[in-house]
Amino acid sequence: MTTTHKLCLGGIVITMATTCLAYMGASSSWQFYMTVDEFLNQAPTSRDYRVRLSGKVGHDSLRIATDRTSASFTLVGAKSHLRVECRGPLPDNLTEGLDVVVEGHGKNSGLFQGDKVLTRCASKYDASNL
Amino acid sequence: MQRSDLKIVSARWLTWLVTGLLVAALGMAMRVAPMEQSMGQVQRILYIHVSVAWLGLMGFAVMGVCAMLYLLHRNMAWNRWSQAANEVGWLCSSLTLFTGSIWAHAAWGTWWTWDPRLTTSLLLWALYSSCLILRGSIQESHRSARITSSLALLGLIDLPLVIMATRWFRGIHPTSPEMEPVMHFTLLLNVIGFTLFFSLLFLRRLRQLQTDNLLRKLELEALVNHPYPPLSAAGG
Amino acid sequence: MLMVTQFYWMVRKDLVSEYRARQVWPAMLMLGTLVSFLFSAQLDGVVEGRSRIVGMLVWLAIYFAGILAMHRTFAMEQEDDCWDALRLYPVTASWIYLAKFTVNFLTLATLQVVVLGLFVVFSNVPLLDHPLRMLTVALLGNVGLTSVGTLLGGVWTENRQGSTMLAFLTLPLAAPVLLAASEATRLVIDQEGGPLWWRWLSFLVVFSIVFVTAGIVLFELLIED
Amino acid sequence: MMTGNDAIRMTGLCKAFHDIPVLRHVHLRVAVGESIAVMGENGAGKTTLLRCLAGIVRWDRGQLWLHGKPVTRSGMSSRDGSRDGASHAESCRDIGMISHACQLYPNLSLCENLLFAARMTGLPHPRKQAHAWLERIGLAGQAQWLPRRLSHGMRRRVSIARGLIHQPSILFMDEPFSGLDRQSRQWLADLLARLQRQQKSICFTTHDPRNADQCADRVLALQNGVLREIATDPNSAHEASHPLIAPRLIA
Repeated sequence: MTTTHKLCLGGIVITMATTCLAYMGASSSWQFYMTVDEFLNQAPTSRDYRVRLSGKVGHDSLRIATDRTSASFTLVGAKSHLRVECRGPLPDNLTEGLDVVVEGHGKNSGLFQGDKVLTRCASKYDASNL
Repeated sequence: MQRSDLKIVSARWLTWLVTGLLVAALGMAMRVAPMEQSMGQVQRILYIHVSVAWLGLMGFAVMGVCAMLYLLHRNMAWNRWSQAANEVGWLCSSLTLFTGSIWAHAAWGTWWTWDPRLTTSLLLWALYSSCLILRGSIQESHRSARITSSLALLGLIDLPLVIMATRWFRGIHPTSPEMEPVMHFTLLLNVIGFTLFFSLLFLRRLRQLQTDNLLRKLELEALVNHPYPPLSAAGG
Repeated sequence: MLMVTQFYWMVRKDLVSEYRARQVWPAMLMLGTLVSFLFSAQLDGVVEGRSRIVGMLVWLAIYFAGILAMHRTFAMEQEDDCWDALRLYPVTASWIYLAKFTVNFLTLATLQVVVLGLFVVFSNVPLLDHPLRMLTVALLGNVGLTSVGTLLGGVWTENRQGSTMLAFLTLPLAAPVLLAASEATRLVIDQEGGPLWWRWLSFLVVFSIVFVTAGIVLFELLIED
Repeated sequence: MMTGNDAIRMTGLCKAFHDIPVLRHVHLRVAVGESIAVMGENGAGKTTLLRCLAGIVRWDRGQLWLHGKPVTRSGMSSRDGSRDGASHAESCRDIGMISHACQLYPNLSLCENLLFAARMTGLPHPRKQAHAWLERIGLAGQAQWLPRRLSHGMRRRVSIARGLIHQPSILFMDEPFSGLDRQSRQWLADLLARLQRQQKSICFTTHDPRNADQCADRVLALQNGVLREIATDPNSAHEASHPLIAPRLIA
């Protein structure tokens, strides 16, 4: 086998392996976050591990402590919603109706104990009216 | 490309032109483009972040292709191309991480998170750095070029992962959001401005490397003609 | 057929040499033991997130001691210029890579047994409650680290600061495998299965395939003089 | 000119280290059964020349034929990739290279070292071959010794046996005479003469003009990266395109 053949064959194997990895990543088991609905569809007993959850902060649900070290809100998905209690640093722009990602543990009681909130960028950049 | 072909790179008017374009583009990003509604002023970092990110990827692609050409032809000229791409690309990649981090702090409320695109970009930066260090750490030029090129080729695997990370994997990093037309135009202008500026930087660095090579060659020829310089010449 | 016998004798030659001179393994195991001691001692006060920390420390200990050993298998060839002779035999670089890979794999496996054993004893973490799972992670992590270490080890055969450079330059390439293996180890300790476990496992498999292939293909470029 | 009769034909070999040219357009022809000696100052590039010819080092420019068959640069990989691999393996069976180091694994016994070489070159009956060679170099009684127990001269003999075990038709030797006593030198000279009678082509480097005159048909000098003939055999006068003689190398 010549060097060129070997290089080509190696390239093919590596490309295939990488594609395979990308495909697996695209399937649901390998995600940066889960949606609220996906999380709640799991059996309650299997919810007790660390995940990131994505959803909207529900209207009239956000309560931020005065020293900004904790907050509680409802995380709203497409069909269901979940109560979240979060301790830890909060982003400055945390408001109601915003897309967020919460990192933390699920509790059997139906409460989600978060320790970090990331606000997500809007999917459309609008000019400010100011 | 020979050294003389790159003469235009050092023309002063070209430098002024490109720098002027870059300044205009940046000015547009700072002043003309409207402020974004939800993120405010900090969103303006987008124009720089996207431009350098694109150049960081481009730099690695250029480095990879030149590395492959070097390995095929064993011509040090290709290695100089790949080295210039490595240096400029590393700079862009570092700037991408830096500007992205600032933006993330304002927009997401964190400096860093292990989002797929962020992770793969960090890996790309690490690969850039490894190649850069490798170039310096091996003395023999062909040996150094060969080993660095192999690593650069290997690193090419990461490139599609960075590009497709937001499409293949679910993450927090935005995928080409919709924008106001003015914003779009500003972004386009910035991408063009940055691309021209860093291309000029790349070509100048390339020319510098070529000149350096030429100088060393001339020095060597002088050395071979007079293998043992007379002792008295040492003081002069 | 000749290639297989050549491969066998190359591996055997390295193992016999090591068995007689004991130049690499004692130093490597000593380093692994010391690092494990220190890490475990420091773990004593940690209560929360223990499994996560142990997962990483185990693999860090394996990585640093292992890289030392991998550099030595190549440096050994450099004594009395045997490396040149080896390259002149009618054997392709790919087979030299595979032979060195095998030797390094066995070396690292020994190290893993020692380090994992020490962590079980000193850190009170149930590493071996799922022996089969732990074995899978150890095996795949080993293949991943060895493929990268062997590939780059060929670069610094004669360099004196080779082992430092090697540890430094393999890190970007080995970082994914270290992270994946630590995460998988944590899952073994926490006795978690499910999609997360499979995701890290599949990542390790793909990583190993990619780098073993890269080693077979690129090794001749790296050792060419 | 008969090209088929040349064991080695090298045209325009160039090689630079650190961008410093070591070999500049070296032309070399060695006929089958011929023995040549290459002389030169320290650092003149003798070792590099041999390593290029043997295919361990990739040269920058030039072409090499061994027994009329083209050999690709470095023997291992090439631009077009069309004829490497096989050609490397074939030429490796033709080449014996004995470097200035002994190239013996310090932790394997003499017998094991020879066995390893025999097995790597794919010889039939490796054990028989190894013992036959130990017999031939007069170290059959020390077969189980580790190389470090031997004197330099004895180690040199083993390293020569290692390089010759697969019966190569072309032999490269880098400073084979250095550090040997008179008896060993004589033994080596006899061996070279015998090999030459078996139609092996030999190319060795040396510092000692007496060894060169004794064992070589032609003596070449490498100076400033250029190879010149200094003691020409009348039969191969066509090679004397550089009639320059460097007498101070002989003196």
